[in-house]
Amino acid sequence: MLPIVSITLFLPLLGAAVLVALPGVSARIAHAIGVSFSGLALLGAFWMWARGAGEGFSQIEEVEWIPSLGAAYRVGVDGISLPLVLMTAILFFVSMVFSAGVRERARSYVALFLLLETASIGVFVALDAILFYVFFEVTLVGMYFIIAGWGYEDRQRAALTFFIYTLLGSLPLLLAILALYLGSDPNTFDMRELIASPPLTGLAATLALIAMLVTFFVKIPVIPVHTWLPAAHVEAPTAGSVILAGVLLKLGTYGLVRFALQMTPDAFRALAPIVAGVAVVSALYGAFVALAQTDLKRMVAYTSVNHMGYLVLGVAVAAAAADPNAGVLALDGAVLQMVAHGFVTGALFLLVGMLQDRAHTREMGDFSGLLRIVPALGWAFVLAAFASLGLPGLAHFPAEFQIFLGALGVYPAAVIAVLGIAVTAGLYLRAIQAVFLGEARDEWTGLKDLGTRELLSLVPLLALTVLLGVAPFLVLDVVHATTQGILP
Amino acid sequence: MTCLAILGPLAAAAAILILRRGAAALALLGAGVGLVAALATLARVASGERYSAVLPGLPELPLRLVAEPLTAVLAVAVAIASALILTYAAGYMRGERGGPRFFAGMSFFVAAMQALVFAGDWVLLLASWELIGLSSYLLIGFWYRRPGVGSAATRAFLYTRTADLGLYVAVFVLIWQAGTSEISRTLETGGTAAVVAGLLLLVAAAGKSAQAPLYGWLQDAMVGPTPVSALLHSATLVAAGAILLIRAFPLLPEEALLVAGLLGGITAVITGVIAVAQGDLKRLLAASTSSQYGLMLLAVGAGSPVAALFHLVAHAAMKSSLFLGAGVFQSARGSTAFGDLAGVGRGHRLTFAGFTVAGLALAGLPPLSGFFSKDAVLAAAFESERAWLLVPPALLATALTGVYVARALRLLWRGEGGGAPVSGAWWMGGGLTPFVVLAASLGLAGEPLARLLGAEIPQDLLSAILGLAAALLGLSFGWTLSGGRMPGPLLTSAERGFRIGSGFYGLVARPALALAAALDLLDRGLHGKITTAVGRGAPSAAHLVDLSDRGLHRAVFGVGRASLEVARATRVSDESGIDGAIRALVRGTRRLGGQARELQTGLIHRELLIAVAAGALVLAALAVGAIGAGGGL
Amino acid sequence: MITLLVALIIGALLFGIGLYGALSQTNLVMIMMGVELMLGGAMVNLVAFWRFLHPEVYAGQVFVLVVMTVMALEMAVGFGVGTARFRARGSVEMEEARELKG
Amino acid sequence: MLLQALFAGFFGMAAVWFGVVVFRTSSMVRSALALLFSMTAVGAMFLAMEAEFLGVLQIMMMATEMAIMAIFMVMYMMDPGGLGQMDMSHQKRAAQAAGVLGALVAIGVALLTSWGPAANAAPGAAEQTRLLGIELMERSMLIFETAGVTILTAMIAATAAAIERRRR
Amino acid sequence: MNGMEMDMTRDLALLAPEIAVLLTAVGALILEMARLPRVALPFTVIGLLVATALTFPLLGTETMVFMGTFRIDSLSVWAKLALLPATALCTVLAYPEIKDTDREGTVYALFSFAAIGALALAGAGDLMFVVLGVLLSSLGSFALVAYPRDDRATEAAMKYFVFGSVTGAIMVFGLTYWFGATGSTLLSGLGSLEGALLAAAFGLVAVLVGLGYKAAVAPFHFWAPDAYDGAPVAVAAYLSIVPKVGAIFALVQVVRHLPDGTGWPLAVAALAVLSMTYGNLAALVQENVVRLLAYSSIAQSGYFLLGVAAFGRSDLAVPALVVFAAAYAAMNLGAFAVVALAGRHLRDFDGLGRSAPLAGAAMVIFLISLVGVPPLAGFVGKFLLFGAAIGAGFAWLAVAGILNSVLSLGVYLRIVVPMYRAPKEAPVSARSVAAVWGIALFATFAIGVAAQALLVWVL
Repeated sequence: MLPIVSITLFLPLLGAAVLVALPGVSARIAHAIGVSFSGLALLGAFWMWARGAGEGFSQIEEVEWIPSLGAAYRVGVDGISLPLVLMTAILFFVSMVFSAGVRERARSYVALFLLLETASIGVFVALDAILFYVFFEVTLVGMYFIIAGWGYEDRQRAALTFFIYTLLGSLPLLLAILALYLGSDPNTFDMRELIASPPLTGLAATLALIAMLVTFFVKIPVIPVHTWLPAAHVEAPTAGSVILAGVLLKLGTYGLVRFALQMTPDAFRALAPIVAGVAVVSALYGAFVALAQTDLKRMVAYTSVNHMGYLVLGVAVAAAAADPNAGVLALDGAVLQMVAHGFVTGALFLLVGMLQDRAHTREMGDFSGLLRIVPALGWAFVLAAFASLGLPGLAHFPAEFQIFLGALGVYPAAVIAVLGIAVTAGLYLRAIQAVFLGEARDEWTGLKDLGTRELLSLVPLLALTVLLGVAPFLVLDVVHATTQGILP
Repeated sequence: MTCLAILGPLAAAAAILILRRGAAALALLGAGVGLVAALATLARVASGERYSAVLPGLPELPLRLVAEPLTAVLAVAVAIASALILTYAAGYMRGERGGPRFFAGMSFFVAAMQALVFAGDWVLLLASWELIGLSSYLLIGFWYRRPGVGSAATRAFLYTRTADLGLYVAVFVLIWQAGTSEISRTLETGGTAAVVAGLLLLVAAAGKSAQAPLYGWLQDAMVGPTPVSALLHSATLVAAGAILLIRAFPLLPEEALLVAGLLGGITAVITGVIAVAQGDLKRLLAASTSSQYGLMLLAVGAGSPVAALFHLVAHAAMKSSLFLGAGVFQSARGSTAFGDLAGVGRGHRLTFAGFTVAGLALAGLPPLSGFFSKDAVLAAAFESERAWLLVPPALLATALTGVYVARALRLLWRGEGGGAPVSGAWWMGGGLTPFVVLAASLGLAGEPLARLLGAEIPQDLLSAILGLAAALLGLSFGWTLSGGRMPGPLLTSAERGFRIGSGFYGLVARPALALAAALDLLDRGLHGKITTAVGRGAPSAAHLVDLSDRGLHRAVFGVGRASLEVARATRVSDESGIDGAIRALVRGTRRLGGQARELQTGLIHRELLIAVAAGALVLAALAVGAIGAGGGL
Repeated sequence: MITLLVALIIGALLFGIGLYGALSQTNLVMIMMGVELMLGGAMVNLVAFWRFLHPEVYAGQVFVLVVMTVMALEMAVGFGVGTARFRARGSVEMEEARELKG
Repeated sequence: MLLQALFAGFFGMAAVWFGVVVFRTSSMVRSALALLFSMTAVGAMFLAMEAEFLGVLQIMMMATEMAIMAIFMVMYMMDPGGLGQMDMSHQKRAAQAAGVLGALVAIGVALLTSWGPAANAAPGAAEQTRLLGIELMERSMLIFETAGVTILTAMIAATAAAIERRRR
Repeated sequence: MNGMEMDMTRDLALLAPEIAVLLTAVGALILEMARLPRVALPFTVIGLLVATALTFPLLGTETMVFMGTFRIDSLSVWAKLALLPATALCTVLAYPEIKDTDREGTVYALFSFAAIGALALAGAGDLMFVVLGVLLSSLGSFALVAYPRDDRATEAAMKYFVFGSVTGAIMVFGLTYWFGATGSTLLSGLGSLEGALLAAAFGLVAVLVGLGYKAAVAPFHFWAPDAYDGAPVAVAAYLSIVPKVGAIFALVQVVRHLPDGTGWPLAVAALAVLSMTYGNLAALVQENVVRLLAYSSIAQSGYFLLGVAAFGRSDLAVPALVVFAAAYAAMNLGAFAVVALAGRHLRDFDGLGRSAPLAGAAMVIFLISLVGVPPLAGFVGKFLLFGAAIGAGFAWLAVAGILNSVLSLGVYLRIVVPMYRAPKEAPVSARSVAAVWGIALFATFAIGVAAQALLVWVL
């Protein structure tokens, strides 16, 4: 049996090592290496997908690490992590393709992205709490340098805010992991063990849960600890934003499911009303703040807060549900929402980046009537925007439908979050109207439509968005098999 | 086979987008396939067959298609309307740019509508419900470069989507109550859940069917191409609302029916008045649509979904004819304002004849279809337990229909004839003529329809007589009424479409404003004022309405602006509040650091003293601990 | 027993005086004298503990020897450092050693 | 027994008194002499407490040590006879407080602790020295060796610090 | 007498590493006297490495020598394994600064002598070893600090001396009470302090003062910033590592036998919080990188104390201390080595990341390892320390530690951020300095990744 998980995990790192080992390669070759290694990782992810996941963890690969401490190199997937791994590989591949235009210090850029890819996939496949934490932190370092090195005007500050915020946020997780470790008998960092028999009870579990919530809420982000997000997004380079929104936010939500939900289920059940409340507020708040933005990138960034709010609501519902049907439903929706948000928001950030590359502005008010001048870009934006506002047939709808449906079964009051759907519709339509409809101004008549490289990076995401919307069962069948087993 | 009704148009849309040529032909082909499939389905269903298909969807919530009499009839109606309108559009769109986009959109629209019709579960229904919203957005915004088009499309989508939240929540409630998403099984729900779900469905239907107070978007939507309007009004977007209520009828409890009836009645009258006052043919037709759907809701409220269905089908034919005719006039004169259309009927006599037949059918003259369908609605109202509530608005709406139809006919006939030759007239005629024939003859379909559905179409002599009388009265009044003869304030208000509460904000703002106005009056402390206000009678009341309307307008804008302000404020708090707190924290920490550093004076004796003092402190603490512990000293 | 307590009190007093000196004197040499006194106090304690409590434990005596070593060696190195300081600065006043701080 | 206490007390008081004198005179040389007397008194106390070997050693060591100290004092202060009358102290109050507190705490601990029964007799001087020798050669050998290394280090360190630096 | 001989042979064999260090120191002195200073450095390095190598056979040994006065256990063995290579690297680091001065060999000898002091502390089984260890490592350090013999160095040395001798005297005085109360100078006899809690507390405070001074634990740390600042960078690096680890391990050896009734865990915990917080706060406003690292090392002492406080209640405590000691030695030494390369002032770091990319990257790694970012050495060490603290019931202590990690991030970023500003001319790099940070970098990674192997050995 080929250790395909580990191969997929470390292929990008190998690519980064190759880049580091080859000083003075040209930008073109660096990008070629980046694309090919992330492409290989993508193939690996497809292979993993083809092998599939059952109810529990499968495709386990394990090497002893610190037997005396119960820590080991353990990787594997289940129905929750497998789609995320595939999504991560796709997003990184697409980002590498799109980034092929970067000329400035291309070698380090590609190397950092590849490092980031390994770390991101690592978080999703890690089955050892320490390993998880290590990958979790390494993503932070990679992203920090990407923002600080290739971002826009105020990148230093944004990168630092991001770094401090999330590092500050991730330390409590370490505490929680320690608590879980010390609570388990025999002491182990094996996440399968910790999940199979949650080690903590009572106050200890609640405290550990709170620590985890702090960490994951910062990462997700949920109000009021989301303020790093817009700054980081606005200043990050386009591909950085894609990864940040598409993958890094999912580390938080994935952790929320994997750790908070699965390792402290009873405490989570007790706190679920609060979490659900915060999630609803977050969703609505994100939507309203997004509505007030005039900068396209900030707007998209804030809609992430909105979508993540739904997602957290789904997890909270899953934690609280007395009726397993409702819980499974909401959890299915939450996992699907992770994948959907990756593709859709990735596409949106790519589009905004493409627009900025051409016009050097992101202000809605500076544009008008671009649909005629750059129709491909325009229609792609319309499609992605409608996906983001939750239109049926596109990726977000099934996810949000399941979340809301589950929520209504458990917290009828939470259904107020549905209002967010109307608000996001409003803000996207406003943006489309301002930027793409109407008569074009003269200054934009010279803009070029999408080039091959841009299409190559964009079309897969849009196609997946449609595919996921039309046939959500492709992913949900995998997810469902696992979630059914998670919730009693 | 049934699936082809959906897949045909859908495949056409896809093919058009891929091939980007032969758009009209492909669209027609798709519509034709869809029509054949729908007819075949109807035939099978008529022979007593019932069947359904289960498609993979969400876990535990599979998608279902069902073929039963109601869906088959609706599907045929949609298929016929769409086929004919597409035929017409082949002519109408000749010479327009963006044909592929148009025909792809239309085909997709039809496919989504057929999916909605055949939907056997709430998820598919909700999905297609939203997709027809998307299609209408794209089609209304077809001429997106023209000023105002973008905002009209946005408005249409936003209004309907906001109302759709009702459907979302209703669906959630129903699924939880029934434990399944299968529509037929959820309809057995009862109790509070049914009331809640029913009212929420009503909200969604009111949004799509442009019922009060959510009708404002429909008239704006007239900026789209005429075939779009025709499709929208006859068989797809607007019809969806009524179809939803017809299909969900078994669920609706008394309370919901009452509200539906009331809502329908009020809408029918208000939008009827609006139609009378319009200065634009297409806007008149739009208002009329709201009014007619109001009648359908009224019929549902009266307990007769069959009557509503009958009127829906008939209305599809009538309204399509009218729109298509209006499209021909528009092509001739380049405008739809009555001022520009004066006498256009003389130039296009055939079209005008068709228009007239359809118009009179709408007004309810026998033996045209509208007479029978409207009679069914009226009879249902009469038979209803709430007749006293439902009959007056129904009659009034009937009369108003007569008024605006007659007025429109007169305005189109009177004046100089002529106009530019219309290109693609053959195609347009080809689409229009069958509609007119249908509009004239569909009255015959009532009986078979009822038989198919296993229900009875309400018939009542009294209602027929009263209805006919009202229609004739209206027609004669309308023919004599010219633009300026309506009471002034009423006219202007109506022309503006009674914007009172036409926004959904109005739902909130209106009662608040009424209360404010009342308090204002009291505040002035003059009973006399109230009495004079009463005494001045109707004109002043109309004036008052107008005044309050202006205030309301401002209030609506105020609420909008306020919500934007709130949004802006959250943004400010976002940027300064939390980040600011963090920054303050950092500053405070640094200050602490400075203080810590000051301990390090560089004077070793002071530092030693601190160390010794600290040692003493630790000792004191330990000693207290030791003594407290009571151990041996 | 009385002698033990007397000796311990003497040791404590020597320690206190030495501590006072170490903290109050500005001159390196005087501070060193204070340290000597503190260590002297320690020796008195050690001898008293050895004699009156654990006369069989000769480690106590060794401890006294160690303390004597400490005294002598600190003195020696202290003078070494003092000499270096004196060469560099011309004084071994602690008050003049305030360049490094913060 | 009482006699022993009296002797120890007497020499102890002498040690304390000379200790006080160390910081009372304004001459460093006098301070050094006072310290010498104080340390000698401590040595005498050892003798009174029947630790003959330690007592003699203490007196001898202190004599040499103080001689060295006096030399350095002359070198640093150029103050052979206490001519300068300058105040050489700072933070006196705090230091006094610390000193008094330190002494009081130590006395308090000494008085409050129950030390257990006192041993009445100690071995004779010769026996003591022999036993100390055995202790040094057995159990405390490593300690003793470490002390030796420390002495070596101190010699090197002191020279390294004191000798003037030259470029090679 | 024959049995005694045998015993002595065994004991001396177990002390082979210490003897090797002693011989190295003496050899370096002799080479100096023989006017062969150039040979002194390689000789010292090789000698220290030989001593390290001699330690490996002792791994896993748990015993005492010389009738319980000295312990051979995981602490003392790992102290050798971590501190002897660190000392060797310090001598290499010192080389560019002191070559061509007189008495080069003396410096290496003093490094080695003081290291013996630290080792004596780490294995102390007797009160006198605590006293002598502090003295031995201090005496050498005083001379090392004073070595440049300029105004600043002598001021630093004088303050260091005063602080050390006074706190040392306090410690000795306090320890006499322990002898009185237990009738033994062995640390293993401290268990009988149960009945004399006041005397126990008095002695404990004295030990905390004395060892706290040696380990630069706030508030007994005051000498440290000044001494580091006035001394050569290599000496500062040495002071921040070798005596500190020795003193911390000595504290463990002391509290190992102390009855809980004395309240030592709480006292140590309180000092830990104070030290962490004070060190990080004061470091936050430093402009001088050496002082900044001095304060940071005060903070790191606080982390060490976490492990001490957890001792006896968590099985993780000893592994945590050992791993953190090794990690701390590697990363701190590396950071000081880069300081030796770049300069002592914060502005010397402007653009370092661009002008000397490798050294700059190494500095970033060292600093984020000090913060505790995985998978670097500092992370593993802190992680284990927090685990030990939580396991011992000091969750609040771990929380304080984590909050302080955040604070320390601010401290270290003050160095990192200017490093990636506009580049300036590259600093002149000595090969020996590069070797030091290179090895430290390797160790920082290796300990992070292979901490596991380390732990297997420790446990």
